[in-house]
Amino acid sequence: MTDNITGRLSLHVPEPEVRPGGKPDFSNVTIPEAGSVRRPEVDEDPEQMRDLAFSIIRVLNRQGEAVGPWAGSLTNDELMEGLRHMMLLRVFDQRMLMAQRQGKTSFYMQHLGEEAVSCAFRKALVQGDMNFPTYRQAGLLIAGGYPMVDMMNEIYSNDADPLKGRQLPVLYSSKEYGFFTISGNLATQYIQAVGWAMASAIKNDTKIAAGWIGDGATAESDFHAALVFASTYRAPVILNVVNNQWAISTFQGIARGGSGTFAARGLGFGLPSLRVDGNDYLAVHAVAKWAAERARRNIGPTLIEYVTYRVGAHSTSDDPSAYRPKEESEAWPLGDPVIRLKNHLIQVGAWSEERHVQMEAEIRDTVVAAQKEAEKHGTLHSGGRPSMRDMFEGVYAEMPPHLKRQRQQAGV
Amino acid sequence: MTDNITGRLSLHVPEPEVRPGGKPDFSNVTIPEAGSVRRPEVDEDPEQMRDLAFSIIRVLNRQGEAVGPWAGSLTNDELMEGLRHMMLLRVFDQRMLMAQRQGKTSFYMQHLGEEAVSCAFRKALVQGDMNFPTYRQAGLLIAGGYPMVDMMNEIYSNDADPLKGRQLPVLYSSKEYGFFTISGNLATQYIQAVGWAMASAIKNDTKIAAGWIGDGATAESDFHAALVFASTYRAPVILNVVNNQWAISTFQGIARGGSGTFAARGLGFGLPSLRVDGNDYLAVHAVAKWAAERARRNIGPTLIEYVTYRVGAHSTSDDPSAYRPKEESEAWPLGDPVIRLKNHLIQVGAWSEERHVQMEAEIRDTVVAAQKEAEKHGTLHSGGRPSMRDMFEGVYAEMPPHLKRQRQQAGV
Amino acid sequence: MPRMTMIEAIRSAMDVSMEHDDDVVVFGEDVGYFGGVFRSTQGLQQKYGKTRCFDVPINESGIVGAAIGMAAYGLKPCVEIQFADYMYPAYDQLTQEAARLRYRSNGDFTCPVTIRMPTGGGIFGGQTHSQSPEALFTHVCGLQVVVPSNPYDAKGLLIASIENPDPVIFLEPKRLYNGPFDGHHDKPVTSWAAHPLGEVPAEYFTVPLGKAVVRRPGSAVTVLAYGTMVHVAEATAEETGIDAEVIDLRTLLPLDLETIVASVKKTGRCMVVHEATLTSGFGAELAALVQEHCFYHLEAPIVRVAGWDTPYPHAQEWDYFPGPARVGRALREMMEA
Amino acid sequence: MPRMTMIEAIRSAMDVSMEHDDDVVVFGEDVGYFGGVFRSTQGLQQKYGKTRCFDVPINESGIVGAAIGMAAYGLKPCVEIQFADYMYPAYDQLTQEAARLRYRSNGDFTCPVTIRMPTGGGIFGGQTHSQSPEALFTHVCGLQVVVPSNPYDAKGLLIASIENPDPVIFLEPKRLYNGPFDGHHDKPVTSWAAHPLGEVPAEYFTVPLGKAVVRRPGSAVTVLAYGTMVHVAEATAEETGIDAEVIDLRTLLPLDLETIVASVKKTGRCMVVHEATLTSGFGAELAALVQEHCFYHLEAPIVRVAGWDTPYPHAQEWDYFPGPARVGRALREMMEA
Ligand SMILES: Cc1ncc(C[n+]2csc(CCOP(=O)(O)OP(=O)(O)O)c2C)c(N)n1
Ligand SMILES: Cc1ncc(C[n+]2csc(CCOP(=O)(O)OP(=O)(O)O)c2C)c(N)n1
Ligand SMILES: [Mg+2]
Ligand SMILES: [Mg+2]
Repeated sequence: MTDNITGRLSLHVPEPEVRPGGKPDFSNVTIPEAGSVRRPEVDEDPEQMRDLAFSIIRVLNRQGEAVGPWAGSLTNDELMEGLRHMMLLRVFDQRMLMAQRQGKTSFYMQHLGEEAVSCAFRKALVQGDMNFPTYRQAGLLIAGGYPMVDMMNEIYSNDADPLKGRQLPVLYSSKEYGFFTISGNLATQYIQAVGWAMASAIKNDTKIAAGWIGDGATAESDFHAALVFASTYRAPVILNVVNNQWAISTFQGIARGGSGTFAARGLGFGLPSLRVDGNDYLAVHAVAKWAAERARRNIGPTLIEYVTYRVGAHSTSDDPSAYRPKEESEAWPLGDPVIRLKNHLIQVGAWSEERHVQMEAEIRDTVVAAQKEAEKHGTLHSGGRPSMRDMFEGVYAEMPPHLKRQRQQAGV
Repeated sequence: MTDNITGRLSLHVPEPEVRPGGKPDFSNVTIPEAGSVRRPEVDEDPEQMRDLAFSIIRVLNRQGEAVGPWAGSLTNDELMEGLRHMMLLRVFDQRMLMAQRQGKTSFYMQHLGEEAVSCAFRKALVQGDMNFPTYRQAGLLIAGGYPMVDMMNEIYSNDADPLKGRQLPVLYSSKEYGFFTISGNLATQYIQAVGWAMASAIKNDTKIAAGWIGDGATAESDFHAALVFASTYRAPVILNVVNNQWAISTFQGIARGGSGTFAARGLGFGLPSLRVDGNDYLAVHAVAKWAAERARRNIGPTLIEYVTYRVGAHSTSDDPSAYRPKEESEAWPLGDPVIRLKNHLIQVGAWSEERHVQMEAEIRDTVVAAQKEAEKHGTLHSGGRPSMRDMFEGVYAEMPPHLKRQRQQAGV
Repeated sequence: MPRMTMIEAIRSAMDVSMEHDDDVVVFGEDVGYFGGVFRSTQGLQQKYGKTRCFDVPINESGIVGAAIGMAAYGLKPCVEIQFADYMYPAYDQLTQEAARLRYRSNGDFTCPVTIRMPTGGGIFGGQTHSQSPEALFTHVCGLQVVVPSNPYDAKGLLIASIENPDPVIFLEPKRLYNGPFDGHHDKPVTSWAAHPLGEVPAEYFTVPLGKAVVRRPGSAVTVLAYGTMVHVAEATAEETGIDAEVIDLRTLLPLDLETIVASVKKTGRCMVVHEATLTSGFGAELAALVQEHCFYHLEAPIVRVAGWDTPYPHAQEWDYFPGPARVGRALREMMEA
Repeated sequence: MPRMTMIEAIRSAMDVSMEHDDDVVVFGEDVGYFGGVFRSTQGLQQKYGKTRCFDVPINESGIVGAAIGMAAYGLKPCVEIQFADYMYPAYDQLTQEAARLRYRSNGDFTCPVTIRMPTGGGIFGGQTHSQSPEALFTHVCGLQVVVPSNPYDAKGLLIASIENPDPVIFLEPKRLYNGPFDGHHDKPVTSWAAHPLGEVPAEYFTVPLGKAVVRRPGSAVTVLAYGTMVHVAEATAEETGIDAEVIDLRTLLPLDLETIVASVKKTGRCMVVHEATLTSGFGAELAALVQEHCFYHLEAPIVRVAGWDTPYPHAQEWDYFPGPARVGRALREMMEA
């Protein structure tokens, strides 16, 4: 507490512990031991779970063992599949980053360090459920089996782009794969997810929805709209907050303010609010499954904060060395999600270094093959591209006269 | 918890306990005994005060005694003045309601049952502080000594209206009296209050701000903006929520959802969040003073929920008998603020029934005199009125050419 | 045929739509048990249940955002914004989300949402209960903008809007709710009972979007109007004796340019009237289009009579409102030009 | 005189304003330590401290709402919305609050806030990093709308905006930040270093709001433009050999009608060009005004060349952008009319 000795007010402006040139310091981040956080029943009174908003649910310990009440939600085969998804996403990111640098597209956003969140979450949902993602959850598509080549076509805005070149790279859309069309505007989709879930409840359906938002975007007002509506109508929705510590150059303290955690935001709405180790594939899955069960049993919404770290730049337009120490990601105390899951699988005897190296090679080949396939259809500035006609289509179901006039004027 | 036996979802839509025809029932409202809620130090850690968001701070007990740690913030003389303010406001409301019925103005909004909130709050602020009120805090003006005749001039939109007929009745403005121009749009001013307070802190000033919002309007997104900014910059602001149980025809459960109280909304931001008996002049003042001290000592913002009841209609356009039992206000367990303060003053020997009757008459005369004075300047449809020229002024500091052209066209 | 006020016609439109299609849901502030502050949804909750007609938290962005999510699921929400003046918090959801879903997703997700809002002045509502924000929607591709001027159209257009596969902004001139209002605020109030367009079929019918209608044929000048101003224009034509052709646009986006151009080519003169603030109002677009398409037929400049470029004041309501006196003066001046 | 890019000029405007007046504060998303995603505020926090230049939570309504409160207190906030496409959540605060304080309170409270936002396309930003929403502001009385087209004006106009006692929407054509762009996206990028308007005084100076300027005198046709389109218009005039008079409006609200009318009366022809979507764009208001004031001087219909009525697409950026080819074709057609 800042007390006011002079009798004069002053403005408090939060600052991160360190800036470029300083030594990374996460000593203020309290990391509870894996397995130490209890697992309430899904229908327990949320008022009795407030502690979960201030701790971190973790399953994998330092030895790579899965421990505690949240362990055991997945088989080893499922975990191996999960490892594969994360590795696919990572290689996909590398290739697309490079493609952007080569001028094959205008823009890209990567997931480095956060792969577990969307990949593990997806496995807690079923066909028919709907995600309302931000730009940093491509793992939902990859773990959901969406064709990678279509993702690339979208990124290249080529003539096979399912979105006809209309959207910025990475703003995918696929109803079939439960992936709502991504908006460039932050937070708008959080309340849409709640509306979708309400509709499912109105129709006495069984499907549930999941909203996604970043730590920075929780400050947006639609975050509030979503929590109010979800709380009032007990919508079957999972409200995910991916706290990767940064919002472009702004550290999470600016959005979080005086609340200890982002999960705490749910407490004022009577929502179960859980914090989970976002770099622990097993923990993410277990918590997502718990929340999905709550939603599907019509008990109500859940808020989940994934504690993770954005290792890469915000986007290809960003250079983080201007605002945070370069070595900060290495100091991040929750480690790397791929390595942690790999070590666990080795620890339980289901995996080995050799098989891992093999899989790395195989994945590289898969991604490169998809890329070759996509590039056959062209890249942003060369080869096939969506037409000017495509630009005029789809504003409405039926093209109104004024647009027809304009299309004619444009000569297409 | 609604469990899902059929495996099918269903939508939960909250409903008030009773509707017209039913018997009023407030048995679900837990009213703690007066004096029973502790009073923490203003610089205590907010995390240690969470209980205050789920209780109700009360000072006046059934016997009219002032009890407990929140008692004693005002002298008897100050309390007598407070009684007078509340009675003034009540008579003012009666006269203006009648004036509206007589066609002297278009619209009016009363405070019946909620007088203590704004009247007592105002006495915790000092000259230079700034309120950002809604339409139901005229007590801030009355307790602040603003000329009643000017309020009436505004309501009548007559030629002495300080706002030149531009604003709807009751949307007053007075910088001098620390009363920010009221917006017709809900919640917008909550974040403006925070901005004002931040400015005071930026300038190392000593002034503080207060934001005002209704239970229903807490659902608006600007409520979130205000809490985020207040929490992050520890702005010297008091964030008031007047929970009068209704938002036009909508009961508070629709805005509140699954959180037990509106005060709880502050918990997710790490703000001290207090609930207070809004019909208890002493309790309102004590809590407001506590929060004002916190702000002025640069410790940070406070959220206060005033638990009260809107006894009258929402506005002169509303008829509450269509959506709630007529007798509900009588069943309201926190009583009437005027009677409770009167009883207290009688109990401590500072007041009597006779003096009260005398004061009633005196206040009536005062208000009627002001009304006569105001009506000399005209009422909405008769007598003096602001001119068409006034309509064109004040859009900008300097009238731009296109407006001059329009004014000319209008022939004024 | 039954006679209806505009409120009754709007209510009836929602009623038959809900009857006709289980996917139609209705919600908004005070819309459920109470039936709306203008009573437009009265009885719907009782008839269709709490999960198809309900109250919401006061959050316009939430209302529209939730409606978009529901529409993406497959419902057809018809929501109410209590006053058009309160749509601003929802402006992002309306213009960047509802209007964009189809385009953004190449038709994978669509947004059949209808957003009703009472609009316009004439009830001493001051700055925040009187606005006409149509031009803030007509600039947004992906939206459709409808303004009925009478009970018959209100019902038929609202049903068509709810059925429409894309988002529709449905602006209801609140001064017309209980009677046709021609701007003579000092004359006795008339009711819809006596007006031919107060006759409204009880059953399901539609009035197509995108089609204007000539309300009063004439040869001297074309007056383009919508909502309340249709009645002002008609009355002014009668009172001035100027043989104006009054066109009720009904849908502003997409616009029925054909009907407009045919009329202006015939009359050689064009006036646009609206209640909204002049600058960058929808009248600007109309004037721009008319001069573009009828340049060689125009005998005089196109004149716009509109709300002044000030907020809608309380006391000076009738100074602000472009009533028959102002429209009449402008018409006479135009005929002299 | 120093040479500046438009970014440098904007930064310099804030710098000298903060130097000159302690009440000027600057904030926005990523604006503090980092200096803004376009680097417009780089160095200001270091120079003036954390309480005069700081980062904010990502909430545009909060940014503008807080700025309004600060302005009511007596400060002069100059805030950044990261992209104009993200101003929509703040639209209520901008149009119903900032624009209304003075009027509502009869001058008791005022709102000297400047809201900067990068606008326009040309950087492959897709639907949500390319918009030109000026017409959504020009319809709102109480606001002023400024769009500079070069570093000199950007600095002078921004200082004038910060000084101005009423709210100013300051739209920065982002494609001009680092060089004058004439729409020839396939030609090498040029820098401001070689452009006469890249010369900008280091010190405090203002360019008055509400004054347009003739960028290229001509006699055949008047072209009304602002922002990036000024350069497109100039280039097209040269390339087509059509002697167009190119007017850079600089301020859209209030508009310098006098300069426009004088030019059109001289040339007898008028074209309006803008990047924003055609329907209900600011070009509509310009066309409406020009035909109203110059009707008897016009030899041909006023033509608008603008962005299509579609969202700003990613891949088809140069199909959407009204570049020299489209403007040139329209100019030639117009001269034949
Ligand atoms: C309404 C809106 N405001 C601002 C932006 C610009 N913007 C894009 S991403 C971003 C940071 C978001 O940070 P966070 O929510 O933490 O997500 P992350 O990028 O870390 O995944 C900002 C400010 C935007 N897209 N939309
Ligand atoms: C943005 C906005 N939406 C809707 C309204 C219409 N409206 C006026 S008052 C009101 C109810 C407010 O209830 P509450 O906040 O509880 O305040 P109370 O009237 O009880 O004091 C509503 C919905 C408005 N004024 N502004
Ligand atoms: Mg982040
Ligand atoms: Mg209330």
